[in-house]
Amino acid sequence: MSYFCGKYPIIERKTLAKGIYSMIVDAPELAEEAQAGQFANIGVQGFTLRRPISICEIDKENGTLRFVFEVRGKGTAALSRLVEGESLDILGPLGNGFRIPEGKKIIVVGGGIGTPPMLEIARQTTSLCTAILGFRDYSRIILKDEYEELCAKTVLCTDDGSVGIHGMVTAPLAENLKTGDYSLVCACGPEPMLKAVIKTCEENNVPCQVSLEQRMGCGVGACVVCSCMTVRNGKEFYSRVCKDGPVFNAEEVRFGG
Amino acid sequence: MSYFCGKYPIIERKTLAKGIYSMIVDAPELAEEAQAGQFANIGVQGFTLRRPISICEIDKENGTLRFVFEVRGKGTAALSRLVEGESLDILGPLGNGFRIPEGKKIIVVGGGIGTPPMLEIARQTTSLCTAILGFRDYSRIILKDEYEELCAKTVLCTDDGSVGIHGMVTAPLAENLKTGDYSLVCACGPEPMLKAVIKTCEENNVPCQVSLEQRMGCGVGACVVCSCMTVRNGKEFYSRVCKDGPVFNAEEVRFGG
Amino acid sequence: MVDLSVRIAGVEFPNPVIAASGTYGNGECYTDLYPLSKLGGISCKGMTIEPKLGNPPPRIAETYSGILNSVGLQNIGVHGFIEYYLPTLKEEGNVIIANVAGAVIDDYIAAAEALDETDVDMIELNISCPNVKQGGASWGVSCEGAGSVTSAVRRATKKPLIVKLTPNVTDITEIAKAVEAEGADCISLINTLLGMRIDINSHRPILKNNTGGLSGPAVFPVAVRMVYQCYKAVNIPIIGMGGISVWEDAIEMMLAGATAIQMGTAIFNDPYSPLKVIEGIEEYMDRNNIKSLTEIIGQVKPW
Amino acid sequence: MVDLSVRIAGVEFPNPVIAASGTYGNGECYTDLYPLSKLGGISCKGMTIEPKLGNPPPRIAETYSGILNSVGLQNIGVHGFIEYYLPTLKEEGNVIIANVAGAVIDDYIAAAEALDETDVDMIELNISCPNVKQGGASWGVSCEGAGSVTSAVRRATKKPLIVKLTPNVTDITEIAKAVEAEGADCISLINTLLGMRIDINSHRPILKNNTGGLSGPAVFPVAVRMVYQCYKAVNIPIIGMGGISVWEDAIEMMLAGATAIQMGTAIFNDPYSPLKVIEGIEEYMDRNNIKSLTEIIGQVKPW
Repeated sequence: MSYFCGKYPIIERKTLAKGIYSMIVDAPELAEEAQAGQFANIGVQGFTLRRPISICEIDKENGTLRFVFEVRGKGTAALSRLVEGESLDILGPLGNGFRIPEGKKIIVVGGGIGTPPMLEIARQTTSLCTAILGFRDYSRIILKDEYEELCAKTVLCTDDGSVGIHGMVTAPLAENLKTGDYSLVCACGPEPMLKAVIKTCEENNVPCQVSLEQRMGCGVGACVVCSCMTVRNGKEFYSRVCKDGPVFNAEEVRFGG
Repeated sequence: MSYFCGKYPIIERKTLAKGIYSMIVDAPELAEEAQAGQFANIGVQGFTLRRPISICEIDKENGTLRFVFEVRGKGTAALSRLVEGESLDILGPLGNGFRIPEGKKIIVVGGGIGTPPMLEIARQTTSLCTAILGFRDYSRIILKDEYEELCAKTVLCTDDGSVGIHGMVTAPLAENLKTGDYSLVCACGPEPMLKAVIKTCEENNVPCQVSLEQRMGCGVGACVVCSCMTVRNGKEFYSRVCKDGPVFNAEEVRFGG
Repeated sequence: MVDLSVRIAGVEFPNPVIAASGTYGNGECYTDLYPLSKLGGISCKGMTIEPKLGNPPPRIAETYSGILNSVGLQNIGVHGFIEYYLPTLKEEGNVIIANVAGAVIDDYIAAAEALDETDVDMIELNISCPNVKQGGASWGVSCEGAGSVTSAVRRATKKPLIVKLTPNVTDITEIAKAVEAEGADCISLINTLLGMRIDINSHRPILKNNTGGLSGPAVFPVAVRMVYQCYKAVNIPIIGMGGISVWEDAIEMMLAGATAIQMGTAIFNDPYSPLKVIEGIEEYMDRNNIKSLTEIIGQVKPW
Repeated sequence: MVDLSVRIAGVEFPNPVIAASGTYGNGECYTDLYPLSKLGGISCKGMTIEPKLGNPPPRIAETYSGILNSVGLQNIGVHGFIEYYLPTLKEEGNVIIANVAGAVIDDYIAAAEALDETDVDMIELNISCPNVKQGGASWGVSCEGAGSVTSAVRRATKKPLIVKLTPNVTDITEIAKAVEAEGADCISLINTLLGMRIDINSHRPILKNNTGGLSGPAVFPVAVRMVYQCYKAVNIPIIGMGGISVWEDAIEMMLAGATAIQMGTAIFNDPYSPLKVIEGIEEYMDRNNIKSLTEIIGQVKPW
């Protein structure tokens, strides 16, 4: 695994929902190296810090990467205004991705803007994959068609019940896990969702990998700002989300540390 | 005289020489107010300070202003990359322009990037106007055709003699002033040139108005940073180039103050 | 309808946005764009008892997200201010703050006395100007200096007294406490950070004064920190300034502890920025159902 | 052919660009892009005698042309550094600087002693970290504190000793003179300016530590001014840092008095920026017929 730093042309830009954008860049060497769950640290003209954005799809054949991101502030707003033909200033692929067992059934759980990084897992596992996706309401739903096309099963949940199951992703997750068919859960989303997913997995004795978020600096492990509390061999210490993560085994993560 | 602040579309952009650009903006209310010798303080995305740029031409009929400026740093470089259809963020017109007597013969003297502000005087006085223009060498010559078309006489000087008179503008200036035909000299250019022009005018007893430059802040007289030493009634004090100038009567200016 | 007014030392500001001293002249320069009455107040160009020539140019240099200036208190003197500017200011503006500087304590006293019977609403004591050899920041960097000027001026005038503090100190709360103890009604901070730029071609400092005061968005986080520290240290109100350019900055500064804010450098970039900030504050209050700014002043919740 | 090398306390740097402590790990993070040997040196992640957990996250906030950080010296301890990182650093890098911090003087002494017999080329004494409650900047804000740490470490090691100064003081030249008097071979400055940002929606400081250190282009003019002042005040060489992001900044810093420079925050934005700076310096020297950097160090001509 190695990473690169450079400008890569945007070959497709789409608006997926209000304030959520999809961009595909032509970046063959990055696509070659990238793994599901990794991210890129993307530079924005006029801003000191790069913006960490997870990789949504990796097309090694066509040499492209897809990013789906939400506008959260002035930096991502500036990013979102870039158009086809312009370039993304990418440092990546970075971090550790998901470790997916071969030939076993898995569940991917995505909440809101945590759904994009799970799509590449779905692409790689297809019929072995069940997707459980949570959104605030119908207007925030993204990537539904892609998941439904790729996965054996796709379950939608909304906080307000406007589409799919009314409520958190944990109810359908528990229900599916009870079948005993699944050997792994991979999850990305807001902290309360991750906590609930981890609890549900523990209750069902199924391993879980989670992708975490934290305010980030360098993106490559040098500055040690994007820390999250982890525990290994009974010892608590701060890991780096960018370098030791963003994907962690659930049992290593201590939220609120 | 009042000024405005807003974004005005660029309707024509041209490169006049290496690093020297001409832009015409559609700004009817500014054109209505503007006078020869005034300037605009132009905002540049990403830079704290606006860039003061003199007005080159005022077309009240078509409601346009023309600016000609040289790239001197990163700010003016960014400005120069704006294209037709984009806008200039203009605060202006600002300052005091030249005071041109009606129906009398005058000489305008411009040195290098000091030539553009004199063009509007030439436009207004045409056959009463003699232009003496100095440039470093042939590659830096700008606006020659416009001056030659407008003025009764246009004299070119270059530092290296590659075009026109070899040397400073002062020799042809002195020669013309000796005729006794001229009632005013207006000048803009580098300080050594201005000093020499003023001296020549004094020797020939012809009034002179000069347009000065200084690192500028607000552009409207509030911050008092763009000072130049002036004298009135025997008393020395700092005047504001932006508000009290940029055009001063030569006898009031103390260079190097 | 939200109430944007704030009150400092008995003086009511219709809104908390004040033009910072030295960046807005004496209110006469921006009237082509909008009336002075739109602003909560104006802190006038720093004045001394006698007229002052100021420093030689260049007096300004651009920096990343900021500027350096070295004007050096060029002004027409307190009496000139009272005669030429104050009548119009009172007529057209809201709260009028006279910013006063001096080389020796007697200068401050004389200026304060001259202003005492005038129509100015408040006096802002500038003990933090980094660009003059005598006086200015030399008063502001020690508790003794800051306290003694404050004490002397306090006795010279009944006007509400703001003391403007320099950030170029090890512990600004010590200075804040010293001027509070000597009778300051309010502190304003931060004045500029001392900085320098050098022309790499001429090898000359860009400012003729060699060094100058750094202002603009670059210094904003330092200003927020100092306002936060001072809010915990003193009981008098604080006017926060230093790099505020958008309404979010103003809210942040008020959360840190500022009752009102001053804007300066941002105005050079966008003369309308104070009005945009006022509008932004109003919308923020509306959105968050905040009736009075007292609900947010100093209300940061530290971890 | 220009000579980019500089010499500090007998240590030769092949070029004057050093990665700043805390921004480049221990040299292992950027080797995918270019070898460590391209840099003149590296100041390693600040280390303490015992491993240190650091502060809770969030530890970073963006500001105008800068960032705040509040890492709080998370590190694996001096012995971990020596065992895990130093061998590779020595093999792959040029000048290796161990940045050392502590809560009490004995911590500094123990760390310096542990490093004394190792392969590190220099020790940089961090008496300016704003993000730890004990030690750190509390040493750096007084002449007594700075002098006493320097004196103690001086006796504990024969390694060339750099002392890294905090800008959060009234007069940095006093601190510089104090550490020079106690045997520092070099001073490096500036560490970060203490700052704060507040989330206007949650009313919480963005940093869990409430305050943090400001770095990046925003602070550059303050850094230039302080290097300029210190160059006039002391006779030991200066490593200049604080917001350098392009080669022009590096030249400016050297004109102000820096023999070498450190880059940090700029690397987060563009990991190649140190190499671009080295290249820019080389071209500047070439263009201006400068054979050695000694021709520009401290050569600003004040007005």
